[in-house]
Amino acid sequence: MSSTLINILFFGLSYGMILYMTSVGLSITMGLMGFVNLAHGVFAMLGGYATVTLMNSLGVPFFPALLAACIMVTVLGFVLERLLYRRLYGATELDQVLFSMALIFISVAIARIFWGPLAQPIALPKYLHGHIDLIGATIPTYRLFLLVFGSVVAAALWLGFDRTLFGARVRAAVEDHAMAEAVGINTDRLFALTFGLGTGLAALGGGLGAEILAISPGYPLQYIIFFLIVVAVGGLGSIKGPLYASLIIGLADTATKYIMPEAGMIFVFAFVFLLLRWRPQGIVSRRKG
Amino acid sequence: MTRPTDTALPGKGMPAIPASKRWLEAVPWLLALGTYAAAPQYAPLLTQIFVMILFAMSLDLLVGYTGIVTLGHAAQFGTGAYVAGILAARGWITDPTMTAVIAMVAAGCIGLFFGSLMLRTKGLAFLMLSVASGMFLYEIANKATGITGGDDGLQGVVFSPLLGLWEFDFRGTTAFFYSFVMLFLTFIFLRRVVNSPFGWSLRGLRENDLRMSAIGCHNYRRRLTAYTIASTLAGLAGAVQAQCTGFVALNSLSFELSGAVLIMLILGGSGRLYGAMFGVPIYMFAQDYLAKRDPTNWFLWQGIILLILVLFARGGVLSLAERGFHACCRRRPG
Amino acid sequence: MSAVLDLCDVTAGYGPTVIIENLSLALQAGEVLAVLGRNGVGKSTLMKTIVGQTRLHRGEVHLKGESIGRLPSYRRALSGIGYVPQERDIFGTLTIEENLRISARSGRWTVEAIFELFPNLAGRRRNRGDEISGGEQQMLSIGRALVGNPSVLLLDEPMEGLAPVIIDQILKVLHTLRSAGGLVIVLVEQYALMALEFAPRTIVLDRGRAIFDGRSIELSGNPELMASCLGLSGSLA
Amino acid sequence: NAEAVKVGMILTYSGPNASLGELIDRGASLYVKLHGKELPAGTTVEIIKRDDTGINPDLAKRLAQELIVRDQVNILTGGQWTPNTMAIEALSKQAKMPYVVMGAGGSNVTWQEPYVIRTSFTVWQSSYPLGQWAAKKGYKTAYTLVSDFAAGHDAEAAFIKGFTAGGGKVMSSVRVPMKTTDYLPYLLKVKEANPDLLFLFNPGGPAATAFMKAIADIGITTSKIKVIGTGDITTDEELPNMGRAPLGVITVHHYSAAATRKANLDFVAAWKREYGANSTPSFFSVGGWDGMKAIFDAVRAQKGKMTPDATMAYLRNWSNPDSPRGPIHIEPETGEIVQHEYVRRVEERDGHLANIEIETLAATGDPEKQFKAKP
Amino acid sequence: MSELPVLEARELNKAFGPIAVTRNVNMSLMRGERRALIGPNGAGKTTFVNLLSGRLRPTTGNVFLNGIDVSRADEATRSKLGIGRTFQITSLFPALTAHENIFLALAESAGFGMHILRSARSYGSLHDRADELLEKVGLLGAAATSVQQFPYGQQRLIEIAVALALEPKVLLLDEPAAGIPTSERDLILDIVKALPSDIAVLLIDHDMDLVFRFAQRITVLVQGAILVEGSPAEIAADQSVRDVYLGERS
Ligand SMILES: Nc1ncnc2c1ncn2[C@@H]1O[C@H](COP(=O)(O)OP(=O)(O)OP(=O)(O)O)[C@@H](O)[C@H]1O
Ligand SMILES: Nc1ncnc2c1ncn2[C@@H]1O[C@H](COP(=O)(O)OP(=O)(O)OP(=O)(O)O)[C@@H](O)[C@H]1O
Ligand SMILES: [Mg+2]
Ligand SMILES: [Mg+2]
Repeated sequence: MSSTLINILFFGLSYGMILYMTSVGLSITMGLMGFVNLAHGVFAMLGGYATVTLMNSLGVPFFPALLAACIMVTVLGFVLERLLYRRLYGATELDQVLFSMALIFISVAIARIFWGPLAQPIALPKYLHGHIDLIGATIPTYRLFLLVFGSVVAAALWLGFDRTLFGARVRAAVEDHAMAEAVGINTDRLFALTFGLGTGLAALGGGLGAEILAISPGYPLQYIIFFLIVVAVGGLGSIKGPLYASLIIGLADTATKYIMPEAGMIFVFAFVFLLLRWRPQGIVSRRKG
Repeated sequence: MTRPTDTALPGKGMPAIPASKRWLEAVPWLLALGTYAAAPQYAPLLTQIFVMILFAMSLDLLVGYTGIVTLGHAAQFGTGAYVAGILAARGWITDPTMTAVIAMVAAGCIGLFFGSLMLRTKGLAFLMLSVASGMFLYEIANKATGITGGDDGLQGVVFSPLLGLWEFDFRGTTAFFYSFVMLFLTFIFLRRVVNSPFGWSLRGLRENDLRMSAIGCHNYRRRLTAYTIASTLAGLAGAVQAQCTGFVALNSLSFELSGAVLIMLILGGSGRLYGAMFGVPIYMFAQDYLAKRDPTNWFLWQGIILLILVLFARGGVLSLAERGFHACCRRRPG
Repeated sequence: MSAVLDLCDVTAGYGPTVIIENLSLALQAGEVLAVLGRNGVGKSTLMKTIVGQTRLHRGEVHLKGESIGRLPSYRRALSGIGYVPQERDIFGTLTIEENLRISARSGRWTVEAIFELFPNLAGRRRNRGDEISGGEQQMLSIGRALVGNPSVLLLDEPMEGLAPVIIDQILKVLHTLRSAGGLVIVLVEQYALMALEFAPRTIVLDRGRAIFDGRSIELSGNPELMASCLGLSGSLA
Repeated sequence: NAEAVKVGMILTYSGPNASLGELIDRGASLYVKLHGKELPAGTTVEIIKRDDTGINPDLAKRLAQELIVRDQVNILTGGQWTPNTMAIEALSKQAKMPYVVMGAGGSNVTWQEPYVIRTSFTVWQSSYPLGQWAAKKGYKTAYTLVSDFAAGHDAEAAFIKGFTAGGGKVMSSVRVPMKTTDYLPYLLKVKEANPDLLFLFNPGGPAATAFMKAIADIGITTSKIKVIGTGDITTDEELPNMGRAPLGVITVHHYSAAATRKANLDFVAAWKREYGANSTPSFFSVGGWDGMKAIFDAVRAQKGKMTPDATMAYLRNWSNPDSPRGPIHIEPETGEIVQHEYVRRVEERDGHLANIEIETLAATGDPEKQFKAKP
Repeated sequence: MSELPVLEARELNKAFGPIAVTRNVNMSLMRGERRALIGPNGAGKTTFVNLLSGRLRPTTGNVFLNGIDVSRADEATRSKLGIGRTFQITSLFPALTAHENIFLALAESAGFGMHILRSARSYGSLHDRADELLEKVGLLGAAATSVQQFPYGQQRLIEIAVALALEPKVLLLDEPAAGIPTSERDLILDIVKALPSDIAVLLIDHDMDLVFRFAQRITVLVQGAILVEGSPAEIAADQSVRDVYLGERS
């Protein structure tokens, strides 16, 4: 019985960590920068494709491939930010929605042209395969790895954003662009940097999550709801929020699947519904000081 | 001139169409009829466009006028479609107008229910709640295979002839005129609504809801009323859809549909009812054309067109048209 | 002696609209200028033009001999322009402390020094910017400008919403800054009398043009001029 | 006086499910490429493709309507999704338009619809015999885990019927929502129940791979639980993505790319020539191939002068003794396909995993229709 | 028989988390009274107005309007019952014109907000009234300009016009003169003077000149509690008020 509990806890948390890894980039571009970037999944998908292609076609090992993919997508993020995104910083959220949907359409088509309609297989290194048996519980190695890796990323982000003024500057620039400039913040560079970081993280999430959220041209549309839920439940502009949100949703999802498999998705949505009714600004919100 | 004229156009600080140019308002309707006269084989596409315009207009009341951005509007659309469809499939009521009315009531109730749960929140939280509300109904319809047919869709939906006179034929003639008239009636209704004190107060809510409550408006009730009206009309759109295609499937409740209609609305320009009339046809004609030219890669072209529009026609196609229109007006002497 | 802040024949406005026309102005180190005028004549627009938030149609702005008229706003801030906007423009989602920290640059004024100056703020340092009173926001706005340790301080109605005691206190601080640090101060003020008393030099704007530019006593000592420029009746003076 | 025959083909060419549409389209196109010229003199066949973007019956119906009214096609085909197919069928009945279904697997697709035939399969066709087979092999207990959509419900019902009729016992039946990405919690429960058999059904594609990897990760493949299912869970195109996880999994299906029939060897070879050595046809492709062959046969039989009723009369009696999947024919009363099912095991061949046929089951039509027909 | 106060605050308390911002405040406004509320920054003046108008709920204590307890009523209800206010930080409908801003207030207070099918244009008397109010604040010429294009000072005037449109029984003015030149502040006094004499007005401002010319009585709020209350002369002479608020001047 207790091994079941451990299992649920572990699977829930590790699934939550997958949600976190794939969504945290959005909590930066959308939560911090205030850009309704529905195209977040595009960067995650490209990260996944780049990782897979480097591994399968060029034989690059997993971690170097992941790193290279992040760098490539970050660069792409920079370029897109300079060319396109920055034109819409001042636009209404509706225009941003339209813009990011356009990007999704384009990238879906391009991914299909280059990689075909099928999902891309990702061959993880041997040592991340299979499972470890721990006091009667079966623990898939990769999930354990994700749990550790995700914690490290979360800690790094927290140190980088909450403990420095970087995050405060970004929020200031988002809230009042003109005034932020007037106190000496180079908003242009700041946004480019932040956006690059957001896309880089998206790519990382895409590559790491590829095992569970399969990389195919439909990716940006298929998982958009997951990303949005995490950011909404976590709370805009917070760095810790999305982590808590992911873990809570991961746990709740896992527990309902185990306890009431018939319930299906209804319970997950009901759960999110209740969470948001309870705390409309998200779990960690900047609204309530 | 301090008093705005009665028109569907005044959007976010946009000037209205001058009274002398009011005949312009008839153009889209004549255009629609003209297209049909010239190419009756396009009737099915036109019908679907009308349904989507109707749906998008109901959404505009929320998004454009009240400032409520929802990604769950299909919940009401699907409710309307399923209610009409089930009534007909079971053979309980097959008269199109009767089923449409019942579908509207049902969708209005669903809107009232979800709205009352969600409308105390705003922004992203509301957006996600609306997504959840749509998903909710979707999952329920998916599970209730006995009633809805699950994802096989609802079978055997046959409506009796419209007003006892016109059969819904496979060429889609009846469907075309039926959806046209329904759209027209809805438009007239919505136009009245947005120009009424109620409609103005919705714009007030959009602009500054805290101020609205300070001048004595019960924001929540006001929003809920708007939400219920929009839901009712979305239900009508769903019912018309069910009647014109004789089929109802789960996708009428889907997140994708909610997203697509929002995109079409933004594309046309929100906050003036005509936005839907521009956005939907442009989107759907482009989609139809591109998908036929290149069934596998039309997404690419559609994306590129959207991108160009959003970069160069901020605020929707209608904004662009308006800017051009007013530039012309100004240039002309007198 | 070269001017710290020098506006040459400036024409500026919002988009194509021109608000400020052919305005020239040179301010030496330690100089204090009051900008007066009725509602909507372009006082705030003048400030924004120096900060870089309007479109400069024609003319030049020099700061310490360097041309800044075409520089982005943040570069101007970094070269020493501090700005207190009329509508305060506090970052509402940031805490009081964050508001100050992100603006701080090394110099005499530190975040702690601001908290000493405005004890009200110190007690609220972890509150969000939009959770404090109007006057406290005004203090924060002034503090935010000071903490950047500027060489030119632009104050757009900085006393608005402040209690008389606080106003006295701020005026004192400004006095010392001016005499000790050579700070250039441009002050837009609705309390014309107070401004005339504080600033040795005054310009009066009307529809974007300077209709008076000279020593403040010339204005305050001349009720007719006051009345014609500002609509202030002599009795008030 | 050339006879121009128009064929309207509605499949999913875009969106997340484009991969299946592409497999059908490639099968159909391959037939056209290889045999499309074998027509009576003066006859041409034009294929008009339309994209239904996924499960989207309204759009599918409109496209069909336009193909009939605007493009004046002689035959409709495609039919990748059951709901879309059902919507089009209502129209084909109204407009008397022959409709060849190449992909959908829902039982009621061909249920008393006069202008429809199917060249694909039904879920009952494989799941029911699998249940019977498993019971016969002596497995006692089973746990069923299917995706929560119509085909999944069919698979569950069919397997349970076959298995329990043979004396097996079903411990639990769970339906997994389609949007699920994390399968481990469900599998955890399976592991604890420790049945003899885990019967799986999912819509193939990425879901199949994710499922299989999860099964391996949680250690079911190395336990005593035997994983079985229809061919959908180890489709030929997904096998390369699954690593070594599915080794030993038993499935029942009507087609495997690894089959050694001559017709299939030729088919696979032609496929690889056309679409590259890394590409593999699947059961969807063979549905497309046979569907197109049926259409061309009908055109040839009428020398290009197509009338709906003659076309239907021909199609309802159509057969192909030499399909890549073995001999097949259409049941005249129902328009349903009759074909063999094969028991296959996932094994390694030439460094790749493949579905190796180990047993051939008797040819049947759709078992569900037979149950329904006998009240 | 003493007259009932129009608006009365009894033992009002408000705390934001650990910080008590309003402490045991009692205040009665009589019909037609002209009262000023002054105090240092952060004393809790705006919070007090928010408690009266219903934007904030008191932690404890009650608000009575014409003897009826409205403590549980929300802002909109209180507005309908006759409490009108302006905001220290301008709060208007930025994209709407000045005329529309005022019309909205008129329509709401007249209870037309739920009229769904009649054209707003047809409410002729409301439009006339809106123009009248604009005239009063001297902005009729710019009635069709969206308010975001007005200079700050004029937005403040529209803010007042919107409050007046509600025809309140009690008018709460939170620093209405902010951003308006000294020379034009008389306009605000004129507007208040022109109000029907039975309307009670509570004014907050830091401009002592304005306050002393306006008020019959002045309440001084310090750190959330009432320090003194009295006539302008008494307040001007009070040493404690000088110490915490007025300073050397005036
Ligand atoms: N963002 C803007 N876009 C267009 N016009 C503007 C904008 N801001 C101000 N204006 C116009 O510019 C003119 C000058 O405005 P400005 O704010 O500089 O006046 P001001 O002298 O500061 O007035 P106040 O005393 O009210 O603060 C006004 O006519 C105003 O309508
Ligand atoms: N939402 C809030 N959360 C926490 N503290 C708040 C909040 N709102 C106000 N305060 C604090 O309550 C105190 C009183 O604020 P209030 O706005 O009522 O002051 P005020 O008297 O109007 O001051 P001013 O003259 O500066 O406008 C201030 O110290 C402020 O920081
Ligand atoms: Mg100003
Ligand atoms: Mg205040």
